[in-house]
Amino acid sequence: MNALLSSALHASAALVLVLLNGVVLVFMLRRMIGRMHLRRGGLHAGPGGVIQTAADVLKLLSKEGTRPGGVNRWVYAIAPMAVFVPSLVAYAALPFSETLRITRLDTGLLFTFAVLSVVPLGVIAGSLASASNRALIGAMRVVARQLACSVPLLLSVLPVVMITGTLDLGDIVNYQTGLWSGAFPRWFAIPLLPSLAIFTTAALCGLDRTVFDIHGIEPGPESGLAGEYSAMRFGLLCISEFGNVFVISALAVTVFFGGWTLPFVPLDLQSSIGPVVFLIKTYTLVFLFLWTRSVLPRVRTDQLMDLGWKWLIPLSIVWIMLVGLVVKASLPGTVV
Amino acid sequence: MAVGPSAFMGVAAVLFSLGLYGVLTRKNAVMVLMSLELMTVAACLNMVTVSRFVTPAEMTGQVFAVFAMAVFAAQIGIGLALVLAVYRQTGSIELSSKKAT
Amino acid sequence: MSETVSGPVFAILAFACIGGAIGMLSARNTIHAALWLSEVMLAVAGLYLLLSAEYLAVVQVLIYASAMSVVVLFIIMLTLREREGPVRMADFSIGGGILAGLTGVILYMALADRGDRISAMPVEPSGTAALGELLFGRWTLPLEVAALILLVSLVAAVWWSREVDS
Amino acid sequence: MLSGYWHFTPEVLVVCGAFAALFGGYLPGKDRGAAYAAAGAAALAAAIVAFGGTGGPIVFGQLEPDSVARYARTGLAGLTAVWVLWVAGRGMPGERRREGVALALFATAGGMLLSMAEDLIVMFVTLELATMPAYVLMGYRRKDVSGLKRALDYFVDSILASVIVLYGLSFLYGISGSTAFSGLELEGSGMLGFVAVMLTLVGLFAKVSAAPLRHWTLDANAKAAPVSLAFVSTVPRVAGIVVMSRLILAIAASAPAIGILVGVAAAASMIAGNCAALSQGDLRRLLICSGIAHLGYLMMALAAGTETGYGAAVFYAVAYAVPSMGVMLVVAEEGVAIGDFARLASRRPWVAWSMVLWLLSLIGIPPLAGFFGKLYLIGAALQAELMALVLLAILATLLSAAYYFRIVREMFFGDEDEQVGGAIEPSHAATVALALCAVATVAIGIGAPRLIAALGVRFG
Repeated sequence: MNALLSSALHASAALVLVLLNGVVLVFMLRRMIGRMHLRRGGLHAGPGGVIQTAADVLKLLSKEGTRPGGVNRWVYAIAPMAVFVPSLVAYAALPFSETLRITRLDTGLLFTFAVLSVVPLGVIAGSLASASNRALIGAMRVVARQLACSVPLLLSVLPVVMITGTLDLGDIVNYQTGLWSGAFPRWFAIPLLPSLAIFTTAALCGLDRTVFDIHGIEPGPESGLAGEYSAMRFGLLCISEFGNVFVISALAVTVFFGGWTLPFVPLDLQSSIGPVVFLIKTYTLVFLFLWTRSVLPRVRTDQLMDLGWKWLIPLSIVWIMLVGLVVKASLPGTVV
Repeated sequence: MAVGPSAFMGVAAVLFSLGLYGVLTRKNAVMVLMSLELMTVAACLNMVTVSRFVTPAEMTGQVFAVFAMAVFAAQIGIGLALVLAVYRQTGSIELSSKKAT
Repeated sequence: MSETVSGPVFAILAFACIGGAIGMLSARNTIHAALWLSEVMLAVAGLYLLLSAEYLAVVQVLIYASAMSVVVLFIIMLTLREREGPVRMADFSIGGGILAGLTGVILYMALADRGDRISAMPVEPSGTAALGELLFGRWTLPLEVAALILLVSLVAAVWWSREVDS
Repeated sequence: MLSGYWHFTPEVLVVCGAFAALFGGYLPGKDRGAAYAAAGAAALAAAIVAFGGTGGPIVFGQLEPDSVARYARTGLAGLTAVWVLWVAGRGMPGERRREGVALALFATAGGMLLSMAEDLIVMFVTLELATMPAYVLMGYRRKDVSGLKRALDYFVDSILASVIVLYGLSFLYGISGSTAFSGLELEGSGMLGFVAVMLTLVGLFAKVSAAPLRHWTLDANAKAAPVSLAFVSTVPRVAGIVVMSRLILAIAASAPAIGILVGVAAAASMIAGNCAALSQGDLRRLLICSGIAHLGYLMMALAAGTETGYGAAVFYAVAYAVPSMGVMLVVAEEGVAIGDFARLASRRPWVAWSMVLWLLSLIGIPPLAGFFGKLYLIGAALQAELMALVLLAILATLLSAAYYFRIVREMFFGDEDEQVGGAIEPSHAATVALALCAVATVAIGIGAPRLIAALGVRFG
């Protein structure tokens, strides 16, 4: 019974984290992008607009859920859940610290990608159900972009797997503790910089969906699925978006930036501040992602597809080959 | 309640038969491809079951299933491209070998 | 994973598999059928977990439940004439039904005949890393051939889906 | 760990040829150059196999490059070289050559590996590699609506066959606990063993288009371009037949009852193929039907379940494919209706005489390849005392002479007014390809006794 209780606790903690995280990220996004665009973000509710997002959530919750005429009822209702649940489950394997994680999986890295890859299914199903050509076209673009980016995303972490010989996220982090020649943290970000570059580019392509911009009220085909949704179903879609940004950032931190560990800090201290370090690192990356998308112009869908299929995939394959050669040459016959 | 290999293989057999039914009776090419996927999955499930109960250490069945998945994913991909090519030319995705009702 | 399969969990997953497959075949709308199919795929991934095939479960989700389903939905989307693409039966559905039913009965008889000759769950097999070693060690040859197959399918898909210049 | 890498040299060469063809846009001569490069690679591969040695099991016993495999691989690579050479001369109808040639070479590489397979996993994967490009070749013309639709049908049927094979293999593996051919053990497996064998064989029969499931191929292939058909109905099929023979031999050791199953399929193939071929006016259909009949003769030897039968079947697979390729290529040049062949003898005497040669070989007239092939098949069946099948085969052969002679009559005494179509422009590459087919038909016939001894066939 104890195990059941603890897993239930873990799951509910994850749920709370996802929801809270969404709220925090929306706030962050509004203020930050507002600052960058030389305007002020939401500022009506609370001092300096602190509880603006909370108010939005309350509004979404209390709003009557409407359903456009002619939709495919069941699919329309299920699709937001099909988008939301995977982004919730994706937290399952993330190691917040040595001990703090929902579950330990042998295949944690692959698991996270697998779960996230279900999201486009929900998007496309919802748009097909929505009885709106605009939603259909928008979702098609979104999904096409995501497909183009998810392949290089997956390929870009393979060098790490080749070096560590494991898919367990915790073991990958453990591999990165300590220092190289006493000065550099043993993070994969340093030797595997090309991997990180591919990962970041692909993540930006995959995540920089304009469902983000919903708050700027930008309808049209680019809004994709969300165009025909309202109230809490819409809210779920948004939260899932933010959840995915967080998950991808957390994955990057885990794989490339040493997860919960911190160099130059004694080990016993590390275990206690692990989760905090992890969250700080992750939010820094989230900040970088949001920053990039607020200052750089948006690329066209076809350019993005070209980037994904014609550049990132071949590049990551070449890089994998190089790393493979080096790994094989440095320690023949064994996994490093 | 003990669940032996027969239970898993039974599920696989049911899935296989249902998939076969779908392949034989549907006119819509996409439906036929989906039914084929169902049959593939049944075969893979069978293999993994055998692998777990008969050769747990060698994991031969799992290896087999990995290859089967890769091969059939590629096949279904080709099939969908072909369906699309046919659709472009004819505006229909129905299989010609099955006469209309 | 424990040495015995949990009965209720198996029952739920088996129900989900078979129910999903029936749902897929009885759906009157291709979109529904595709969603049912991905539900079946997820349930089968669950069965793989019960069989201690963690890697396969994840791959099943990655390839079949999401990637293939997305592609199938894409094709449905591109070939939709009306919004609800109806599923149509071919006229010899009775013959097909008999054939499929016969297959099912024969399989059932075969399995029942086999009985529980192998029913004890052996100790837990080695994990994902061992599978990787096998794939890249003993089974390298089929792996390379599978890579060629993927290449062939890529060439084929591009060949057919490219616009034909007139 | 992996001893004998060099055994893979021909396959690697073929794959390299495929890549060269794929990137043919950068080669001198572009499309045509790509085809020549590919043909060269295939021919070189055939030569290497033919003059290379044989060996014991390699790659953890998953492959065995024995003398049977050497014969089959030489045949496969040679047939592909001929086909690609012809394509280099005449081109693919309506489309460029590169992709088609590359896919054909990939299929050949798969087939060559397949004919060495000694393991279920390797067999399944290479079988797919050998047959997958066939769908593309069947629907190669992207503007040809009915061709594409047929390709879709063919694709669905072929995948269905693959899935059934896969399911059967999973049971075979489950029963014997091993995927090696040598480890297949069906003793006392009861009903499950029967189901496993049934599923596997039904799927394999469908893949090589044997009798009970023949209508698939017939309907789907009959509208394809003859060039594609020339490849699809020979190379992947020969590879499939070789591995099917291997598998049947492996299973027969512990389940002798399989002979009855194969025998019934053989009889059905002979009867159905020949009867259907009698009334066909379209040469593609005629050749497909007669192909089914030839498969029937071949399976007659397999029904014996002996080493001798196995060797004879493999010998016949190539001995049948060579003339069949020649005939199909001439069909691709002249036209698919039987009337298109009217007075071929006066227009292109050499081609007409080659046709006669091939058709005689298909009927089984000494001293050509087909005669010895049939002789060994009948010998193997007689050894196992399958009198009924032998009688049926002889009757069927007599019947087959009727429809083959119809073509000969048309070529020499056909109605001149019926003849349409302009003169066919000369192409050295295509001429060489046809000449090679003709020479090979005679050479296999003359070398038959030595070849068959190398294949391990023993009479008496």
